[in-house]
Amino acid sequence: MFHGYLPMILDGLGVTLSVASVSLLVACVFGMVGALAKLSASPGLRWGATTYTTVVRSLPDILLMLCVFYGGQIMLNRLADAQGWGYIDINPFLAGTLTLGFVFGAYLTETFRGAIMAIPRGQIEAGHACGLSRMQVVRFIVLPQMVRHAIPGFTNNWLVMLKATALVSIIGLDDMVHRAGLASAATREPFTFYALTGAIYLAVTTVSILALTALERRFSRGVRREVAR
Amino acid sequence: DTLRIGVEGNYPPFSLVAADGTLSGFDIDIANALCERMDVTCEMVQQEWDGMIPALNAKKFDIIVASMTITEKRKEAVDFSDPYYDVPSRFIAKEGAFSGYTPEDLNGKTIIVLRNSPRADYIAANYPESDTLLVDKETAVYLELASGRGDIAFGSSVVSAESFLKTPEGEGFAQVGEPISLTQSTDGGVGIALRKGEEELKGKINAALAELMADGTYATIADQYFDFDVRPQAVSQ
Amino acid sequence: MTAMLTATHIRKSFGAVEVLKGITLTAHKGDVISMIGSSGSGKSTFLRCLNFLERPTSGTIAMEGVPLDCRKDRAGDLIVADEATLRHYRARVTMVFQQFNLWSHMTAQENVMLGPIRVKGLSRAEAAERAQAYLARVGLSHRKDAYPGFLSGGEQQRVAIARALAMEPELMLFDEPTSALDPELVGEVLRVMRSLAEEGRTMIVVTHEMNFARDVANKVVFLNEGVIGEEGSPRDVLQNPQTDRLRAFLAAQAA
Amino acid sequence: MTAMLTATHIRKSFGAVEVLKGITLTAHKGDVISMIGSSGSGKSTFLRCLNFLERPTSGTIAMEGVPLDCRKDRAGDLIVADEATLRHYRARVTMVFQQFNLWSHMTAQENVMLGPIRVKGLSRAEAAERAQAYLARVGLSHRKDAYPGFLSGGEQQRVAIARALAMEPELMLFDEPTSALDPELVGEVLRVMRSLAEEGRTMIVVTHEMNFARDVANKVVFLNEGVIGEEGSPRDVLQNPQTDRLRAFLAAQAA
Amino acid sequence: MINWSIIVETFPAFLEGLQITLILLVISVAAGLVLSIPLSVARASDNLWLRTPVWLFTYVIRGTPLLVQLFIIYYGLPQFELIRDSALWPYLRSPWVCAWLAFTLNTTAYTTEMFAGAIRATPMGEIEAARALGLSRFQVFRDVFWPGAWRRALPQYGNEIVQMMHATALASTVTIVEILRVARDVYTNYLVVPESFGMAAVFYLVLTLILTRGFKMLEKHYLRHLDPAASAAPAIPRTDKAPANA
Ligand SMILES: Nc1ncnc2c1ncn2[C@@H]1O[C@H](COP(=O)(O)OP(=O)(O)OP(=O)(O)O)[C@@H](O)[C@H]1O
Ligand SMILES: Nc1ncnc2c1ncn2[C@@H]1O[C@H](COP(=O)(O)OP(=O)(O)OP(=O)(O)O)[C@@H](O)[C@H]1O
Ligand SMILES: [Mg+2]
Ligand SMILES: [Mg+2]
Repeated sequence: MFHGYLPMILDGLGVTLSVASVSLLVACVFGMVGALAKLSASPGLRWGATTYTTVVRSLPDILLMLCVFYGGQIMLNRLADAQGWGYIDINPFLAGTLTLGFVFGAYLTETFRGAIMAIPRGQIEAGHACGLSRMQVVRFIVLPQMVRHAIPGFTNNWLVMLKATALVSIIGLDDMVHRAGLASAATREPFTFYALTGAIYLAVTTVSILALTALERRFSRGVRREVAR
Repeated sequence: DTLRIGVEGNYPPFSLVAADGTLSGFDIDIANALCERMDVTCEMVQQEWDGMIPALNAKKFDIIVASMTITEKRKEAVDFSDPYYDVPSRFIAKEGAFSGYTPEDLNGKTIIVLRNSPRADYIAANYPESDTLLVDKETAVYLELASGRGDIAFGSSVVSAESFLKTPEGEGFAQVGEPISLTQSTDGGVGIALRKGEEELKGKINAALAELMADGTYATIADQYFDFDVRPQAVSQ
Repeated sequence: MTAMLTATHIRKSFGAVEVLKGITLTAHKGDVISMIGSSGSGKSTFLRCLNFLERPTSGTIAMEGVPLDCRKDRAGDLIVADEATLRHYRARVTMVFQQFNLWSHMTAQENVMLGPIRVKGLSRAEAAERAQAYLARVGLSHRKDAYPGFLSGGEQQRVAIARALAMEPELMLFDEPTSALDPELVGEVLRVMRSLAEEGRTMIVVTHEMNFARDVANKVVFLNEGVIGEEGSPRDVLQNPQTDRLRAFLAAQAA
Repeated sequence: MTAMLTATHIRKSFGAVEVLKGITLTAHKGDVISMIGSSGSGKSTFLRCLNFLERPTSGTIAMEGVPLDCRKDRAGDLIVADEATLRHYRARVTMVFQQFNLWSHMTAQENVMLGPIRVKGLSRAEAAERAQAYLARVGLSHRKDAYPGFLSGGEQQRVAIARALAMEPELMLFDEPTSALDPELVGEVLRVMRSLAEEGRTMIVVTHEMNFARDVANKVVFLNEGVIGEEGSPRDVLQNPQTDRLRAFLAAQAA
Repeated sequence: MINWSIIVETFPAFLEGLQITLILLVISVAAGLVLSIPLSVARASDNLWLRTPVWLFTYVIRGTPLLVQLFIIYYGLPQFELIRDSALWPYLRSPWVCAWLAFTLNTTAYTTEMFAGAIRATPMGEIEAARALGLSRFQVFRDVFWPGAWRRALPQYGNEIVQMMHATALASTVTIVEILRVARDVYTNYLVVPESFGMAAVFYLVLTLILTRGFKMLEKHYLRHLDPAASAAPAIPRTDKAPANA
């Protein structure tokens, strides 16, 4: 049915999933830094973070990817030439994940900021009042509670990002969609391969939703559920 | 020292990806033969046609072996080796749909052609009264023709013959008229592209190419794919 | 009698508004000091300054005669010079809040254990043992595995007290510990606090519970518009107010 | 005296539970009938059946002697045979709800105008004029451009009454119109209802306001577990209850 | 730094691209809006047979990338002779129709869920009040039900339109020369980033700002029932709450 191209597509799923998960990590870093910057006392940091989120959210993902992919590499090359470092390669994987991470970091910034703000200020003060250090307060009080508040937004962003990985095929990353394209060209059955790709995405989405729901339940221990508003 | 080679994979029989993911085709074989001759290890980097030159200049790879025709416009951005093959272009359409291919014949028809290519420039220059459907890859030219999105395609005579007319989808389609050589406007055919100013590498490549042609390696490879001469005119004359 | 904590000339401004206008207060070992005063008089602000949750604008704070080494932050407020000193100090002077501020993702016992483990360096086992002891102390052994969301207000406040106790502090600060509670839950918390006082613990308690101030405190401080209006034994201050302000305040409380 | 509305043998079951067990009630022109009864006795259900917001399981409803033409729906409940008849009937018998149910995206005046425009076919200008008149009637002229979200509960309920009045109905149904209001807002709504009664409007009012029932109604109906327990003049029913049930109910209301 | 001559030369192309982007956006969003109204009613209905197919539709569309949907329609459908021979083919062969179809399906799915959520949040009392006055089913829908749901969904809907505008960039993959395609061509021809992708970014940024502004104004209009200023009136003097600790 798939003319032997199934293993190749499934292999592409591996690429897609690794792009998605590495991007997610990158996005979490950008998002966390962004959220902390937005909540910081420094006007400069706040302005920077606001510009970052506004600009990123005002542009199509695919345009941002092309900008980072081409523009980023050219800038890096210039920098490398000037510094005499020689050639530094951004391979498509790195470029794809950095771009996706950069883009979705902006969305996660908002999610994380909201999640941090949802933690009652008093609980943080109580931590300080006990003599916990700043880091300890973040680690033992802010982060664990933030996770719970962040999960709904996080789930959304993950699903959107998972789908956005389809765009990395455009910057030449050899993901599922790219391979579906090659297979359709070789077999002249585009429908078969794109539909297969769509079905795989749907399956991954479904699994993600189930897993994240379970995760949310786990982090909601100790929370009294509000019955009907 | 590794030489990273940008290849495409969507241009049978010059380059294509098999079900197991391996690359094959004339370009690939030539690239491998070159590496062997130059005694360097090679790494093939697959890149969409659309971003081929940008990626070269972004140093994502060092040379392009992807059936890239030498044109004046491209020479502003990159350097080229000597040509390593040259095949004419040709119109293809439903059998019997067109008797000729003069601008009058194609007036008001939709011509499918690869975007940002010498063929696209040729059509733009010579067929101003026709509509064009510009697609991203050469294989898409024939996909679109088969699906009926255009009336007539203008593609590589070899690619259309090998990868389309011989397949079931190509049934009922035929080449229209004579092969059209773009050699004049293209500086002798298809070359290997390098970043500007890498004269040393260019020299090595040209030397290796000449050797391949001289010692018969080139012919051995070409015979696997073609039953006619694809050597560039400059060489064959 | 050793002076446990001495706060001298504490001032605090928020922007242009000076909320504390130079307050000096000494707590000796075993003192139970009750702070009263109308809303907005600066009681919470003063208590928060004692714990450095609020940075005083000026003044000094000394523990057992040793002043805390402070420097000015960018806004010109005082900050403890060195993070470790601050943490050490806060472990000796713990605070119980009006809104309990329990960590909602931890069980009662985990709430009590966190400080001892992270600040005092106890092992989990030691901390668990200690937590259980203090939870028993406030009568909540049976609720140790409950999350705060499932505890009544009174229970939550008692867990918060156990959390503070588990630091084995030298001084405890209470900011209106019962005023967020439904009337029927106030009693259980006051009972616990009363028993702490009887144990001889040193406490500073901001409260509107006049009975507590009268019966339990050995000193009452009346704060008025950022300065100490009157202070002295409960008997002197509460039964024999000298100023109209305090008289009016007491009359309003009685109503 | 003409019988304005006659409801005969109204029964209503929800699944296996029979909530109304055959209720017969006649409202004559000018009647103010007050329905009382403990929670769950079926008062709201009965009122909603009168307006066909709930489909009665059996029974008949007649306006001025003419029974409404009904058929059975798939669940076996009664439904007015023809949509136009139902709409016409509902315009004659309007309802005021406990929760006001104003349309939150329309101003007070727009709320009052919608029915006359859509059901009575008035022009916008006529409807606006009428709306202003009825808003004045309930004392809310000055609030006509306010959205419900910014009206107090009492004001909202008065707008809801104006909305019902603007249909110029022959009979008005009120389902506990004051019980969602803060105590201090109840008076203003009751005052409006009292003046409507004095105008001679026909009303059926479910209420827990015993004063209203006693002073304003000319007939009180006590509903008990889906049947009419007692009915008669307020004097008879309220001052001289015949059954233990009603005595107990009245005692509970007085407490 | 910036080569202005390239910008001058390519600006007309960008303007044409802008026009295409806008046309794509308008036709997709308009069709999506029309379709999603009835679909959202079905999605929010109590009837399992109405609800489930719509759920399945939105689940599948929302669970797969738009790019893949676009490729299935554009490259995939012509695979079938049946379709190539059908009466629809003259339409489906146009990249425009394909892009329009994919975008419409996409925005319909998202909008449907959004509206269904707003419908579920409808206070039932408002509906009953309308019925109790004798309004017909259609009148209830038009005057009470839909206006309420629309207002609740409006802020989210604004986001959806912006997202959709960004999504039109994918049309560049199926030969449509909208803003991004123009940028990609400029890049291929001149190999400059600021004048190509940078320029496109400026266009999208401005479009986004205009759309966001526009929706802010719409919200101001439609959500004035939430705006205290709109209801400003002689306030009734309220008795002040007694001090908490008195
Ligand atoms: N972070 C702050 N920024 C600005 N002003 C503040 C801040 N915190 C407190 N204030 C002001 O300082 C004054 C004293 O507040 P404080 O909370 O100390 O009063 P209080 O005596 O505890 O009153 P209450 O009995 O209501 O708790 C008040 O006028 C308050 O508005
Ligand atoms: N839609 C429904 N489905 C099932 N049961 C219902 C429904 N509506 C009402 N009931 C039941 O019918 C009974 C009577 O309800 P109804 O609301 O008429 O009482 P009521 O006299 O108005 O009470 P209250 O004074 O609390 O408003 C109750 O037991 C209620 O639970
Ligand atoms: Mg206070
Ligand atoms: Mg009721």
